[in-house]
Amino acid sequence: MKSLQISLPGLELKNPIMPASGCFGFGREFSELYDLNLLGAIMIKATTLEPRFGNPTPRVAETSSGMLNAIGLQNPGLDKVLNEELTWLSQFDVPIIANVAGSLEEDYIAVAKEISQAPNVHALELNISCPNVKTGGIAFGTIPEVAKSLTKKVKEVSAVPVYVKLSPNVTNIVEMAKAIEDGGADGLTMINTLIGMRLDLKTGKPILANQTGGLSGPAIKPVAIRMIHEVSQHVSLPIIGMGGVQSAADVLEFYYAGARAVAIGTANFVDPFICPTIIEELLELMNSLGFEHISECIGRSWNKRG
Amino acid sequence: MKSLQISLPGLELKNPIMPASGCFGFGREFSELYDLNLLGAIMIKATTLEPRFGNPTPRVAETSSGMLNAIGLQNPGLDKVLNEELTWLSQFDVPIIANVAGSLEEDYIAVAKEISQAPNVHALELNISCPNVKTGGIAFGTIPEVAKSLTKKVKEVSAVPVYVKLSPNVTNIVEMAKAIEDGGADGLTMINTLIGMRLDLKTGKPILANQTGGLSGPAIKPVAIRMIHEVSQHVSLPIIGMGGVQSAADVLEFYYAGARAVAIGTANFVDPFICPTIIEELLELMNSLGFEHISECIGRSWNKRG
Amino acid sequence: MKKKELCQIVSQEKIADQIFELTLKGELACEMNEPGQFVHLKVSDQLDPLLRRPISIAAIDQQRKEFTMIYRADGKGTNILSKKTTDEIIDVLGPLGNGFPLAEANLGDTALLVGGGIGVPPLYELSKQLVKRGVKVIHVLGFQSSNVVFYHEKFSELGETYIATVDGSYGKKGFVTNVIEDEKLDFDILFSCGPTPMLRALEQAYPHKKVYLSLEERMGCGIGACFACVCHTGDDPTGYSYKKVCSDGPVFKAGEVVL
Amino acid sequence: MKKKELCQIVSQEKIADQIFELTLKGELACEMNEPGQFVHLKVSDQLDPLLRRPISIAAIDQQRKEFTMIYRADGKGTNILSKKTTDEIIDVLGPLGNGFPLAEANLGDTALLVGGGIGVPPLYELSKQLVKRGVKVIHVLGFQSSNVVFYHEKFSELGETYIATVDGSYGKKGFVTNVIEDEKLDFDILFSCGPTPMLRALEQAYPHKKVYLSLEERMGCGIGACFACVCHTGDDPTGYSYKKVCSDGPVFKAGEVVL
Ligand SMILES: Cc1cc2nc3c(=O)[nH]c(=O)nc-3n(C[C@H](O)[C@H](O)[C@H](O)COP(=O)(O)OP(=O)(O)OC[C@H]3O[C@@H](n4cnc5c(N)ncnc54)[C@H](O)[C@@H]3O)c2cc1C
Ligand SMILES: Cc1cc2nc3c(=O)[nH]c(=O)nc-3n(C[C@H](O)[C@H](O)[C@H](O)COP(=O)(O)OP(=O)(O)OC[C@H]3O[C@@H](n4cnc5c(N)ncnc54)[C@H](O)[C@@H]3O)c2cc1C
Ligand SMILES: Cc1cc2nc3c(=O)[nH]c(=O)nc-3n(C[C@H](O)[C@H](O)[C@H](O)COP(=O)(O)O)c2cc1C
Ligand SMILES: Cc1cc2nc3c(=O)[nH]c(=O)nc-3n(C[C@H](O)[C@H](O)[C@H](O)COP(=O)(O)O)c2cc1C
Ligand code: FES
Ligand code: FES
Repeated sequence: MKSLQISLPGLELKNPIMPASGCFGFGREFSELYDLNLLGAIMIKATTLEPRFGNPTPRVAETSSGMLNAIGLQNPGLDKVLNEELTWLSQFDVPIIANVAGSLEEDYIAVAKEISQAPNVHALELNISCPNVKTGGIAFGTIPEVAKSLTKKVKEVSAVPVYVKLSPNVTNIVEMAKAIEDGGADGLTMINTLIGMRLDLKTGKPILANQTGGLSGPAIKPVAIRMIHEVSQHVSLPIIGMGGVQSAADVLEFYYAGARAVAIGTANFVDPFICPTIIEELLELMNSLGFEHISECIGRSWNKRG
Repeated sequence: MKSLQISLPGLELKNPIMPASGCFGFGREFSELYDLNLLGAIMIKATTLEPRFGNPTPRVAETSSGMLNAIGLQNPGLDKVLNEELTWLSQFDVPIIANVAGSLEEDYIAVAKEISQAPNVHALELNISCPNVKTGGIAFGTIPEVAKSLTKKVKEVSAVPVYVKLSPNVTNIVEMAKAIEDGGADGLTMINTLIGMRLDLKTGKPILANQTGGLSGPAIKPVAIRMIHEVSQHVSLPIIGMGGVQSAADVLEFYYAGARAVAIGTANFVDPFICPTIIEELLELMNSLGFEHISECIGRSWNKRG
Repeated sequence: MKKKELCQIVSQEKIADQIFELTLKGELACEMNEPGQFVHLKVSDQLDPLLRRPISIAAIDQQRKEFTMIYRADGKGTNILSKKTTDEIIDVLGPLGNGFPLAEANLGDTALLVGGGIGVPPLYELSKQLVKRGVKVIHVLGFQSSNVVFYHEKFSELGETYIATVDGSYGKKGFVTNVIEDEKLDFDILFSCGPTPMLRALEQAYPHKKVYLSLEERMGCGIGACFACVCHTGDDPTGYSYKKVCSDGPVFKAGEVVL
Repeated sequence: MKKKELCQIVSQEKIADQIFELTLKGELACEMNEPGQFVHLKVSDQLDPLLRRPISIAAIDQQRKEFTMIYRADGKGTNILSKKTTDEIIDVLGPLGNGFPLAEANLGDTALLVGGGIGVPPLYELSKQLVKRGVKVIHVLGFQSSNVVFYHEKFSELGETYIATVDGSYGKKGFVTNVIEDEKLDFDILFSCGPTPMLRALEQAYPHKKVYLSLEERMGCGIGACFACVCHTGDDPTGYSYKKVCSDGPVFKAGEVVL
């Protein structure tokens, strides 16, 4: 399995496949289905300082080859995540990437400081791009200076490397990535969901109680690939790619675009066994294409080796 | 058929369904399949001052529930469009919306001035949002001040109402729409394609020769709905909606979001008879939902009537 | 235990307007121990429609390793499902959730089973198992109109059965609650599945009885991981406490969650 | 005339590794007058895969209103197609494009038909129609290896047939061009369909002969409206002149377009 090993700041991964934040809870449900030790890492659900109930239901709607969600960052709050979820997860030999969210800078800083000290948290993922929260939030993900300042402050308090999760809902993704690089981030994760909406044929009203939601799934994959392709050529930070991955072939497409690891979100709902399945198929696919190590695939769409 | 009649600036439409620019050429091919008089209007292919060959092939790639295109505004140039295409189209009793493109402000102005004088051109659609052209272009669609200035100048020379086509590849779509409203536009058309990319599994390289392309089709419908929903509540310009329409139900979803007419792009490739089919089915669907006139559907997602 | 299995269609039949009865074969059937659980079906191998569809288990035959569902072909996914025929394969995840608590009904008790529309199906397996345990069952089933009524006879074989239709075209005219009142039906325990207004009415009508309600909510994962299907709990001063319909439910004790 | 028709599958058979022969029934067959045209198939009722797939017409039987295609199950769409069985329905748009100009081959002429891989199929109907017109046909067909060779016998029934495989596992080892040279094949007119490098080699090898080549390009509409499939024309000082593979081609005279 050497051929799937890969390192990123803070993360020595036995393989590059990890469930994306919000699509795997804190792992409990999936642990009933398969051994979580198979995973490269786990991106846990967004954690906020205080518990949050999230948005009213319906919170999900289907779209062509995609889905909308407006969960609204429901989570049990920092204390419970630390004391119950992360403690429970410590039985597994899998690095945890803690997704940190908030409405104010102080919230992010407080959560980052504490959660980064949990022994099994190997990296943070700053969620500055959640489209489903009304207050604050959005500015962090769309204004380069704001993103940079937040990154800097979180870096100061974090005990582990900090990845920042980019929103695709911006005019210039490279500008955002550069600002975050300047802010001292250790890596990028991209992309979060596109903002979308569906209306009910009969009532004419939004299907989601929150009106808009985040679009994920295969529908957004070409947008993710294009953004990673562009960002990876302009910043030197390692990228964990995501957005519509459903197969080992999709994983390679993210690698070719410039990712160093790949997260899987929505596909966990379609097939709860998707992560271990893809890990297995990835090896076979690499073999059939003549790759000896997954790192050979990084940036193949633009680098000279390709 | 009264229940489908609708007016927009410059356009007295017998029904609100029209093929979207670039997906219908200048109508010749479709005229062999059905009577173009059935259509509410026709948005013809982007016209530039000089003839353009466009991008190298491959120019299209498929994605989940969508497609990428990088045609690169291939067109025979203003003179031929005027003398051959528009003249040919004048045999039909269908208002033409001329899609105007260019790299420089002067180009837009020159094309707009001349083409707006063609007797069957009832409106212009300023294509400031084509993602497939390297030079200029993109700034027009992403910087509010630039869009406003262009709109103003085109308005000064145009003999017919001017619609501006919005790019979804921006952080703040309402800001763009407002700038264009300030510039004096008569209407908006939205959305153009999202920027996307696909990589070939075997070579690792982009499938499109142009690398990136515009993502269209059902995959982008939730993005279009969300943007129209937002813009229609913040500007008073009429909106011609588009993005992923495949059925009469989709047409109503665009109406509910706030559109006053609906254009159909990619679906023409999937089913060349889609426009007349949807016109027919729209009437039935409206009946079954109890609508007497299509205008009752406008903005139902947010207006009080709904 | 939850499993994902490619199950083969034993039969699929239209049993009323847009209503289909689908029987699948799979090892999964042996894991189905509680009536009221559901399965999550992938109706297409392609990426559109993307998500699974939650459908209740309406009957279980563990000896034959078969289970039956009854569903309405309504939207895109269920319409695709309805076109599948014998021997085709469907990807099933299940059994999911917690069903009706059989043990709450004692030998000799009378159980009132109240179903509305496509909420009726899970009550069928429930009724069969209650009868087997020596519980007396009464069924009150509500439908829109005669053309969508199904399983009248099957329920009748198990116990007293009343049908109500909104337009009166079959059985009594009106809602299930009207029937219960008019017929002065008495019971020790009530189980129900159907539209939320109906569940709410039942909850309010019998505050002092044992009442169990099966809920519906739009779902993502179906296994408790995505927080799509949460509802507030009944007695919750903080406002943060929740239950997930998919993994804590779909069956809840009346009052446990806010309808 | 172009039509869109729901055609029924008469038969579908695997005839080599990943290679399928599909026969459909439809009125469309009566519109198919030129060998070398293609149809545009919708392989799924759903929105994914979205686009139609262009496939050449390999045989036409107007009396039975049937037509046959041969294709490789390669990507997503053709794999879905390959799973369909007799009596299923496929949405077909066609016939599209312009085929091989039969009239250019005179009675008694020798026509060389050169095919590569999945470029071979349209040559079969072409060959049949040439033979019917009293033209002598010689076939040179190239494949990767023995496991993907098809229709050797069928072509042999119509005329002299040489097979080349890249790995030499069937017929001659090498490319079709090697065979033509080695066998010193002479001809009055050459028709070819296959990978672009092969077409280019043929074009260059026979600058003074009548050569017709069938091209492939990624398509959107398939009817000439979207400009996805354009190529530059051969003699074009402006650089603006173009031909569309779907509606001006797919068959072009050598030199007409830039390969
Ligand atoms: C626990 C549970 C058990 C159910 N049991 C049955 C049953 O036995 N028989 C039956 O006919 N129906 C049942 N339903 C409802 C059934 O899931 C929906 O009718 C079905 O998902 C609609 O899918 P569609 O493809 O027809 O509609 P679409 O409109 O294409 O669905 C789009 C999306 O919305 C979701 N959705 C739409 N309507 C509902 C709904 N009412 N509830 C939940 N999700 C919905 C779909 O799952 C899908 O994700 C059950 C629902 C739940 C939650
Ligand atoms: C005029 C013409 C005639 C053809 N005739 C035949 C034939 O007789 N037999 C046969 O096996 N193949 C033929 N092809 C090639 C065939 O169209 C492709 O193999 C097929 O479209 C691939 O689809 P997929 O779903 O397997 O691949 P995917 O990778 O899923 O396809 C994705 C997209 O790319 C397009 N695409 C991929 N490869 C090609 C290609 N080589 N040419 C054009 N588009 C492509 C698809 O149409 C689709 O839009 C022909 C192509 C053209 C243009
Ligand atoms: C139901 C749901 C909940 C999500 N919650 C979070 C979250 O809490 N934090 C976050 O950063 N991203 C969240 N996301 C975004 C995903 O992590 C991921 O970036 C996105 O869905 C794209 O990947 P996919 O297409 O594989 O799902 C959520 C996505 C979904 C579908
Ligand atoms: C092949 C192709 C060519 C297009 N060319 C143009 C164009 O020339 N001018 C323009 O404004 N939009 C062009 N578009 C965008 C469409 O008009 C439309 O805005 C977009 O495709 C979304 O609608 P759809 O999802 O229905 O296709 C093109 C789209 C496609 C798919
Ligand atoms: S559907 Fe995901 S938690 Fe219930
Ligand atoms: S495929 Fe559209 S022009 Fe040829």
